Amino acid sequence: MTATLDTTLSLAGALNRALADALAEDERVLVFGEDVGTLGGVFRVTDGLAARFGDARVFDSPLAESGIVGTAIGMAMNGLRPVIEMQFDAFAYPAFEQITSHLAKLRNRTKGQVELPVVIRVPYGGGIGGVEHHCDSSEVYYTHTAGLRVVTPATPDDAYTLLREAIDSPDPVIFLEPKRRYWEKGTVDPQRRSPGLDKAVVRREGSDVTLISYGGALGTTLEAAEAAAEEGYRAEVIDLRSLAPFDLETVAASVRRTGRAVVVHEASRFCGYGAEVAAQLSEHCFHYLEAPVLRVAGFDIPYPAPNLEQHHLPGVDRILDAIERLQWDDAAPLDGEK
Amino acid sequence: MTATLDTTLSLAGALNRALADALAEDERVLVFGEDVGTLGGVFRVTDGLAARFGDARVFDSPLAESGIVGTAIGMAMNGLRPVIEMQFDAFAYPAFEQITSHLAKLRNRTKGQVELPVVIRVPYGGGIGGVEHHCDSSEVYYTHTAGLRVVTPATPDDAYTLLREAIDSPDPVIFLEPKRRYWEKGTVDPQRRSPGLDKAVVRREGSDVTLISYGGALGTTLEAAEAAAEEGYRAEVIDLRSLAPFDLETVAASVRRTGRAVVVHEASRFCGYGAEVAAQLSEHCFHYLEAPVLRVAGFDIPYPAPNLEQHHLPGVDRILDAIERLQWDDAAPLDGEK
Amino acid sequence: MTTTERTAASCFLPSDEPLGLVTADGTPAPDPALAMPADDVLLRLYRGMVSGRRFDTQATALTKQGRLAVYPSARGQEAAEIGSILALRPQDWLFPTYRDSMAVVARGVDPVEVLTLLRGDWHCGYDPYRANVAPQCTPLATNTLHAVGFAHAARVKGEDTVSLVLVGDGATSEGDTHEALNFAAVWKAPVVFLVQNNGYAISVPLAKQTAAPSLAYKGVGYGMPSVLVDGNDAAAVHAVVEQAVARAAAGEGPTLIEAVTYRMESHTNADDATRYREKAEVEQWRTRDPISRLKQYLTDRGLLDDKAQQEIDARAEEEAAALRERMNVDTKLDPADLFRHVYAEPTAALRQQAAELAHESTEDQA
Amino acid sequence: MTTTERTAASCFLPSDEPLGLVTADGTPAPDPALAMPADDVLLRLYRGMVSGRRFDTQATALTKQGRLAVYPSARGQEAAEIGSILALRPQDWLFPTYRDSMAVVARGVDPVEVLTLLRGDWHCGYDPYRANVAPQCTPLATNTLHAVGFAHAARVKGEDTVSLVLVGDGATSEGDTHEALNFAAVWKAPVVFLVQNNGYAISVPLAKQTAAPSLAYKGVGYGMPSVLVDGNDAAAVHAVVEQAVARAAAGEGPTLIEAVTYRMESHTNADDATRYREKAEVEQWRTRDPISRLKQYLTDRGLLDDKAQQEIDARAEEEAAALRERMNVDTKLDPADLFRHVYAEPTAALRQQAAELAHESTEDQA
Ligand SMILES: Cc1ncc(C[n+]2csc(CCOP(=O)(O)OP(=O)(O)O)c2C)c(N)n1
Ligand SMILES: Cc1ncc(C[n+]2csc(CCOP(=O)(O)OP(=O)(O)O)c2C)c(N)n1
Ligand SMILES: [Mg+2]
Ligand SMILES: [Mg+2]
Repeated sequence: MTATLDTTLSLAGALNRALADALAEDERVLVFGEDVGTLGGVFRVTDGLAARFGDARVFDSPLAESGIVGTAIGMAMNGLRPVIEMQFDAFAYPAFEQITSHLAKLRNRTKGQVELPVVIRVPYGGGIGGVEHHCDSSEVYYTHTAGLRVVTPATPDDAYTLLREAIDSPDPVIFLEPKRRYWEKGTVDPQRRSPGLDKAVVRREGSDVTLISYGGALGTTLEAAEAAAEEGYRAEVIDLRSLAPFDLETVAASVRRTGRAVVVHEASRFCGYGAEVAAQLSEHCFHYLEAPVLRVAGFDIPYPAPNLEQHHLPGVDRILDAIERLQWDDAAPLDGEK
Repeated sequence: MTATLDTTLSLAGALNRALADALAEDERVLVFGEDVGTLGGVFRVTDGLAARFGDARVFDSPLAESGIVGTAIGMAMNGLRPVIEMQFDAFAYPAFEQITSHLAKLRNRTKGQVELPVVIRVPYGGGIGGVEHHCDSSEVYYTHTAGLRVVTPATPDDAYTLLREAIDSPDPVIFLEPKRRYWEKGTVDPQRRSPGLDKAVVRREGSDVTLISYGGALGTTLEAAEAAAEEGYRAEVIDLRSLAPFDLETVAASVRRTGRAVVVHEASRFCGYGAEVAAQLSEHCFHYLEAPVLRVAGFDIPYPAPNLEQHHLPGVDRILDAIERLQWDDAAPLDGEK
Repeated sequence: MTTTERTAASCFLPSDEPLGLVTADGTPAPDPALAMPADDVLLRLYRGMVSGRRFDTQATALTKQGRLAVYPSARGQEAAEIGSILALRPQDWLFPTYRDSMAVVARGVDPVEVLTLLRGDWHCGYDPYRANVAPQCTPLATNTLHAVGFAHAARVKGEDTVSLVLVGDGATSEGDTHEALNFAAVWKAPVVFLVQNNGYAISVPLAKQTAAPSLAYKGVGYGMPSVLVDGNDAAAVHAVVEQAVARAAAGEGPTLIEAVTYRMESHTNADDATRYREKAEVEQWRTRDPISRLKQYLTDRGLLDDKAQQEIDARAEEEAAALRERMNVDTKLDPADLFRHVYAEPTAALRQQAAELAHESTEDQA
Repeated sequence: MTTTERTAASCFLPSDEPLGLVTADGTPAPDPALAMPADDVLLRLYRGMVSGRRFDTQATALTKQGRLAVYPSARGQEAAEIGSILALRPQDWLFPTYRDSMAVVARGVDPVEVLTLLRGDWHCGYDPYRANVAPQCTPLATNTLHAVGFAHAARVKGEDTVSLVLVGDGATSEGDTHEALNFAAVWKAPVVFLVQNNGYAISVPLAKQTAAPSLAYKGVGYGMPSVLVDGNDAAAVHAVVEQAVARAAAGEGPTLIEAVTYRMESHTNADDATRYREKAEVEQWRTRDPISRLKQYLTDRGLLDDKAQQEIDARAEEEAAALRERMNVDTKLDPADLFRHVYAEPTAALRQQAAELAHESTEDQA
């Protein structure tokens, strides 16, 4: 049973729909992890699936993340397509060896003979008042690991489409779900053709500056673009969707037009994803850049306690500040200030 | 017993000496891990230490990396200064949760009340014909994690000094040992005052281009600088030593002088350490740069088999190529080529 | 460090049925293997449980008032929480989880400091070295290794310190629990592992967590003596933990204890346990309440009368009132703290980031 | 999936002494719990061990000639390596480690393909789906989880496949082993865990790895039947594994087997075992050699005569000669392969990098 056209769903609801449709259409798909069965997940993303598809296909495993990823690898070797959940970002770390040494590498190790179509769903990032270890933006640990695809939806529509495509992908996918956007609603069209699992999209057009973001920070970036418009800056906003691979083409095309770029993400700046974007743009758009590519990111600190997180997370003001620092008139160059 | 002045030692020998001196001078230091006791480590870095200091202070633990890091954390909480070994880079991954969620964060979590002076020694990188999982350059997993110091020596002298300073540091230190340089010899002066645990040093002076490297790739970078000189480029070579924190001051000072920079490392390029260096230089030296900061790095692939690794590792030619691509005359800009 | 000898497995195996000293209805059930705690200890256990439950109720109430972000209740687990803590000596260390606020308070940490994490002000609100309590641990099972390392360090330094580490039934499935049990056994570290088997890991029942007859059976695989105890019997928990602490202190190594108990509330206030378990099951456990059974026993023994009971209740009520009042205050946090405790000294980049944030705040105020 | 019932621990415990069928000097030692394999199986075991050892010697020799980068010998472990493999059915899967080249060859994979990893040409040289053998696993204990997942998937798909996973004594200390045993037990997955306890993890003796009387004691903690077997007795290993495979195939769940054996050589050719163990210990184990004991038994039973022995030796020698010759060839690798198997389709960045490398090679040749 496929969903009808153009339903309004929350991002979590869209993920739930995607899982249901994948389970219905492909016998090889199975869903397991901690509390994803009877409870339907702590964020209710798997709500109702165990009841509908039975506990052979949607079930609770023992509480061990390396175990979950490691057994998913074995299942995928044997022809299944497991979609597993790590309950929160930091709780995927016990599985790091299975992810980096096996999930990412097994195709390569066997010259393509073993394929691992595993999707690891990771509710990630902050902004929901979560306590320590529940708010990490862990994307770089995965994007730096060759062999993994890393994607993150920022809208309900993309949540549906990207998750379906991730499940269909022959490659292992780290599927990062921005927790703070779980409850945001939007129109979902399950029949929509996607631009592709590895494509960025322009969410707002503009000619003065390109704002590049993804996941939980995209909404804030769009707000900032709106606010910037009031101050006279026409900002283009790109939603990366796919972090690995990186869609250089779409991003560079925009930056060559605007000549200015700001990358926005929640993860710590140092060796964060923005570094790669800035490095690639600096390399590939050098002569088009009117100002350095700036990064608006989390500080280089452990994710703070709930009552301090608003200081850590990139907000509209911080993005506007960065836009203003992009050497619009012949102000003193940034690097002279240091 | 402190070592005499100016001894010639291999890099592994210098590490051994540093451990011995630290054990001799500080009762709180202890060394443990897999095969570090009786055997003296698979690279002989802990050779003779168990015999000299007894197996209460230098010993083999059960074979479990999370266990090694987790118990080291407990020991450090109780006033000891454990120096532990992960036998090879990829075998630190089982300990990833203990490293990121506890070792890196416990000081922060307790507002500075708990200090974790733990040193994790990790023989890292390729170039020794090792089989899969024995050659990863895993630095970014650690440098992106706030709360960790990450250092890597490239010479025997630094191996001694950095390890002593790492052991003395009140912060947890990931100490990356470039395997391929273990057997290279150099003069070690245990009394030498170091520039500091977090300082980069200029290894070769030059005015045309700054080559930035560290660890196993530094030697290759120095060779490339030599070769470049024959082609008329005077290359300055910086050895970062400390990857986290990054010594922007030293690097930026050089790049502002030369106007050109190439970062060289073995790790995969995508979201590799070079991205951060390039991003920071692009930001802080924008108006001084005559050409984009280029990265010479490993490909975005799992570390290859021994008989293919020479294609993967940045070699002298690849570094020279990058230097030549730095828009010396008014050649077509790089980003136009794409 | 140790040598392996063939020892009959029976040396390590727990009893078939959980050990106990007081039955669910308060009747004494003497056990030759277990000494009934002294009367004053029993009274302290009782007082501790009453205070503990009152604290727990108060904390749950604070979530409803928005004073706490979240609270994982330990209601129903008072015997395990308090029974184990009171068996510790002052110099011993506790390695608790998020579930064990009650135990941490019983150990002497200011309840407001304990709740700092859950009110969202900072990650850990107390100084671990003041009451010998490690920060409450959220990543499951990771604290087991810290406890082992800490205890081993004590031995290396020649100090008489025992670590008590608390974990849940779910956490026993994690690799870290295994590694910790093994390291402790091989090193003969002075550690007591107390598994509070409260039947669930969030929504997942024990039957999906293990196929073994008891979690305590795991000890055998490490050559570690194991004990299965009625986790709702404070006297028995106290006796068992006290024995294990004594063994550890005497250099005889670690012990694994499984305390069979029940989580009466949802996983946290944010959870809804009716989604995954039957009311009847909860009701069934209500009849095995740890507090009422000890009350009955003490009353029958003439150790507790109405007056004493009133005093105990009043004191618990006072503590709760004081906590309520102290929590009813808006705290003022200093954002500059974000950068102060990442390293011993802030790096240049962190100083820079702190300056940027300070600048933003000034702008906001302007 | 399963429910926990109280079952006496004894149902899961291994025997106090390792099970065996043939003593070290070749004498039969019938065991009521264990059926002696049929004569033809015994002969196949014997032939397999002779070939296996010859392969092993050849591989070590190839390291000296620089044809192999490194080789971890399984000399001394032939009974466990061959005994277990011959107990598998064609549809079953093997999850081996770096130590188990001999077993992989016995399973039918071309020895040259097996040695591709160790000659440094590629990570895994064979197609896992051809002989149902997963890639040899280097990160310790991680293969246990793959075996469990694979086996569980077979049940989900209604296929009759059993996973046999091999690990060493050292690997049992890793968290993954624990998680795998637990998942397998809870899911009743058709898996056989065979721990080859060869006394050492590189230089670390078993006594520093565990304080338990036997590694097989761990099964109890998972509610999993455990077997302790003489790992140098091929007949006994075969019988025990065959039983466990049958149990698994019958839906009765996993079994944990500890095979007590000894690593006669250094950890690899790069290691020097004299640094950490006594010659006397090695000599002692030489008297328990798996091949000579079965030879004695077969000869005594009249199943093996000089002629048969000569044929067996000749065949092993031929295999080794063929391997030597085929390994004595310089392989030509295509650097473009570096980029071909990272994803199903190379990404734009990888295509770019492949082009750069191709360009470099052209320049080199110019
Ligand atoms: C490594 C890790 N994985 C997952 C979680 C998320 N989580 C928090 S509590 C919990 C259940 C724990 O159950 P149990 O160990 O029985 O303790 P209880 O909550 O019952 O006291 C889970 C899955 C976590 N905190 N850490
Ligand atoms: C996760 C991990 N840690 C460390 C190593 C390095 N290492 C390779 S073999 C070995 C010893 C393994 O001993 P055991 O499990 O007994 O197997 P054996 O080599 O004796 O067959 C070690 C420590 C590894 N391969 N993987
Ligand atoms: Mg529980
Ligand atoms: Mg071994």
